[in-house]
Amino acid sequence: MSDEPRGASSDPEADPTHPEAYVLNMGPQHPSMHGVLRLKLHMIGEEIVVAEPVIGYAHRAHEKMAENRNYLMFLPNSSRIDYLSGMIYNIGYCQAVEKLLEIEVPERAQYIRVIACELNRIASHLLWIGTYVLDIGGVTPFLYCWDDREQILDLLDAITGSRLTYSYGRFGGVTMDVDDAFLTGTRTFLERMKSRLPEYDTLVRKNVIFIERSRGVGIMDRQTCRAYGVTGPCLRAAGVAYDVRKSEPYGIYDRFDFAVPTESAGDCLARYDVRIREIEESLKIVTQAVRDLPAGPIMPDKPKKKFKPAEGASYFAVEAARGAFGMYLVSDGSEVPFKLKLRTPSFSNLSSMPKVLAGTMVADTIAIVGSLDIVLPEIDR
Amino acid sequence: MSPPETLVDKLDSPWLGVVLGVAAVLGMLTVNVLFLVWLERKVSAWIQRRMGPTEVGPFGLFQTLADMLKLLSKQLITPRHVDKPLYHLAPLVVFVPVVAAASLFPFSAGLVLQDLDIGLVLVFAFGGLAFVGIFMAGWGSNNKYALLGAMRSVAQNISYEIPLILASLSVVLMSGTMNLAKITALQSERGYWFIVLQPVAAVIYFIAALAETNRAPFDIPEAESELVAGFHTEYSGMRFALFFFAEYSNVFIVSMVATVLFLGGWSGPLLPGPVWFFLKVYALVGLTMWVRWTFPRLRFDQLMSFCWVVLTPLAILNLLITAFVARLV
Amino acid sequence: MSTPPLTSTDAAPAAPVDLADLTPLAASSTTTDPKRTGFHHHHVALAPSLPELARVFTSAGYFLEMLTCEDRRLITPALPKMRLVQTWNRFDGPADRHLVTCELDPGQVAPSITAVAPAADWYEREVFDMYGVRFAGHPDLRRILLPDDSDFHALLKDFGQMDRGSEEGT
Amino acid sequence: MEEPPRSPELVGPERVTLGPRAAPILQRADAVSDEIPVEVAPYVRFGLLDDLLNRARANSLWPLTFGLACCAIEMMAAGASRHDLDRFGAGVFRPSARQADVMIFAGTISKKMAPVIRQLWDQMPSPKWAIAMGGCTIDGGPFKYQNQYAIVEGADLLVPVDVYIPGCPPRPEALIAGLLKLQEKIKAGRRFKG
Repeated sequence: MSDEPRGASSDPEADPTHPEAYVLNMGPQHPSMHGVLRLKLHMIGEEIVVAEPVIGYAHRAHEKMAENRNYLMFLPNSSRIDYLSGMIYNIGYCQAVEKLLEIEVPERAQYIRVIACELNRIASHLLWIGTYVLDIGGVTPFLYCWDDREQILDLLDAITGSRLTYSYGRFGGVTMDVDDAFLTGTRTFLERMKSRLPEYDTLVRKNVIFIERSRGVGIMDRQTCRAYGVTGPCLRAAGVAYDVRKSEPYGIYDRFDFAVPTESAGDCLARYDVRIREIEESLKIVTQAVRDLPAGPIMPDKPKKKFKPAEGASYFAVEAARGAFGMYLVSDGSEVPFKLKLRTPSFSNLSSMPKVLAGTMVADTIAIVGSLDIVLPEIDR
Repeated sequence: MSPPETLVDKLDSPWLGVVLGVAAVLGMLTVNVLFLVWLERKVSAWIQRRMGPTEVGPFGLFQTLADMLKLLSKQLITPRHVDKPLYHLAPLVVFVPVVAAASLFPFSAGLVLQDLDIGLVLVFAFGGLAFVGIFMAGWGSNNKYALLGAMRSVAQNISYEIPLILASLSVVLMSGTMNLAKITALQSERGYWFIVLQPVAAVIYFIAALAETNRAPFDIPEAESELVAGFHTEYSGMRFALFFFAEYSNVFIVSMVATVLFLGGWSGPLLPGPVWFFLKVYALVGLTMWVRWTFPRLRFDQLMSFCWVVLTPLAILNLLITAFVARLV
Repeated sequence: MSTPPLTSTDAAPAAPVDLADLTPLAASSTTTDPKRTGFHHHHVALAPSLPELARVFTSAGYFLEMLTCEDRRLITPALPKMRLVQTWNRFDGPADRHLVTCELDPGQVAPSITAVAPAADWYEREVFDMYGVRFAGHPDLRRILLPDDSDFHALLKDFGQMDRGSEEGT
Repeated sequence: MEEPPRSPELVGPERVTLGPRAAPILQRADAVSDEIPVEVAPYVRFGLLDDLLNRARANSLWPLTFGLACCAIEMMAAGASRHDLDRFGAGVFRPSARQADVMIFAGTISKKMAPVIRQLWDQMPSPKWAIAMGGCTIDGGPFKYQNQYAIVEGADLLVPVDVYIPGCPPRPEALIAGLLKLQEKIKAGRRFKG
């Protein structure tokens, strides 16, 4: 036997306030840390005393790049901030710049943008369902979700040429028009998705183990959400009907009939329910948008060539799949942004974790972090 | 009833018999594990609308053979901070009881390596020994994930052993013997399987067996999304393969026990005994796979309370009723 | 339009924050056109009043949406300034975004608002990481995105000038 | 019936007609012969066992469960139902580096992450391989700029890379193609010993 002592007493990183706790480093390489999150867990047995997220392992200097490239050159970056709902980020950045430059967007392009964004939102939520169930140990639903997600990616691939990191928006419109094949494909997908939701209900939502693992786990109430600036499905699961699409409608979202689903429990199960219902709402929006899609151009007749906004600061928020995504854009009157702050939802959502995770067990930690739907490059930027 | 002549009795030298027998069991287990892993990948692929291995051999049948050859030729890393004796010994301690337990089963009338009157007890005893190995692996690895996995494994297996054995005892009470061959023969004689009289015990046994073999939804000792790879996180190459081997063989063994206790072992019409035996075993293994690829994982405390609050009292109740009825009849 | 089933747990005030509470704390307050800028109000504050401002916002049911910094030292070389930027918004009702800016001298320590708004914890760490602005009273002011042993503050204008968006790229 | 003689550009199934600028390149390609020169031909061949092992290794490439950014999603897509890496024996994603054979760099490598990656690589048992998936792991990709402070410009600055897959992110098909390329490479007997 080796003489080396094990456990708490030998740990140099042990927390002074909990000397009996030992430190478990989860990540940056860990199957359920969604990329490169690192959780430093101080634990007693299986119970977590202090949880400290360590981020920055996917920091890619988006904001520095924005300050050194002109407005158009930052466009491809936008969808790489959060590659799971990249379309929303990409279109959102275009809308922010359009607002700054007061560019009018043709009607048809507005509708296409909504269709693309909402399809992307469904894809993102589907991926979340898969990874969340995977985090609590169920493998098969993961693959079912990916199968449905592939259908969306095919559609978006057809109009953007990319499966993940779209650069579809342009200041003033979109790059490519949608054709009949896309619209037919979208209608087919809408039908398919509607028939798939009951299947998820039987496979996942009615499963006793799933309910046991999710109900009452990781409760984030309204106060916690407000204190940490938590937005998106996590906030709506706590009973707050906050959705940027409703509170400050951008684009043409005020024309569509959709609800903001909320649940009151604020636990992982509520977050699951909210996302499932958001998929339904997005399906509704896409149905309406496809129905009302007008004919016409997809770019202004005379698109601007130089982008030089006037001096001043502006803020533009969109509802991304994970919550409110804001861009604080400061112009000094030149072609290059003076400052672009990306207010990404997961950054705030994750910052509530030290409070929520304390006192849970390891398995719950995984479930709770999974239920937030974090994307690390979006947090680290 | 005189015990049927066993394989060992037929040979002149008992030692030669034992060696040959162990070699035969080892060979059977190896082929079985290779096949089971392939089957698992195919079954999971079928459930998940994939294809599974297709490229190596017909239907990808040699895929696991390739995996094994690769693992055989991998570097064996011994991390610096491990407890070397424990670390090196653990895979063997997990592996050997599996082979020993497998040698006790009657694959058909007379086709049994060691026909012992305490066969059932020995099977469970060997099964219990494996957890010593798992704990050695977790402790010896000097890795927190491994240690957590090992602690979970020991707690879980000791707990679930109780309903497992209680459920088996119900059958023993009915048959009056712990000899695996005799239990099978008895069902064959009476013309019905014990699952007919003991459905509750069969279900308890199956659930507890899932937990004993660390299969989903009870796979918390190596819960991938929580503990990376659990107790074998630090093991590479062939040592890891031994754990893998033991895990799949354990699934096979508990299915064999269930076949003997509840499904009448080799008995069945028309087809020869071994065919029936393996058909039943594979049906049960298939069931465990189906469960694994459908359900999420339980949390540790839920797992324990399920055992102590639901399974164990139910098993005790079932045993009491069985004893009472057996006394009356 | 269908109304969502709102099951709010606390009786948060739906009324916007009382501007009369804010104006004494800010050096200047202006109302801006949200259609153009995205803010409804802009407050210029002095550093010492930041925690009190944050308290007014949080007690009015607002949340800290974002906190960042601007390096304005090169804009006015004669009077170099760092500018702290906060935006506050509310969950209920239409958006009511307040922009709070605060000019700091280079090297000046700002008061932390973490005690009032826990969301500021990570944002202040990020500002420290990227701009080197220190916050007094922050419980754990360490780098957050860059490695702990970094010797630079990445978003300062005089650090790591890249090509200024030349058409050729690199 | 005898086929008409074809122009050299059309020989072989995958060769297409190229413009005049490609002519020198083609000439050079033709000059490379398949025959092994006498002086490097081995005297004793342990071919059979070696081939068998290499074949086994090539068909059982277990990747490390390890994603860095965008490309990780496409890596997962390659493992999911439609593309199914498991067909090629590479669907067994191992969460522990000790049990993995190939490290697929899927995403941008930040400087904060680099020491971790190096440690993971050292934890993997030999023989091991690395696939650089996507622009970021080839040379920094879209995040490569003068004075870029945050990322490591290329996975090959950290570990020896066997196969590079371009794309941002590469499609799952591209990852599969890269994996097959790696299999070819392993079967050809070359491997990283370390």
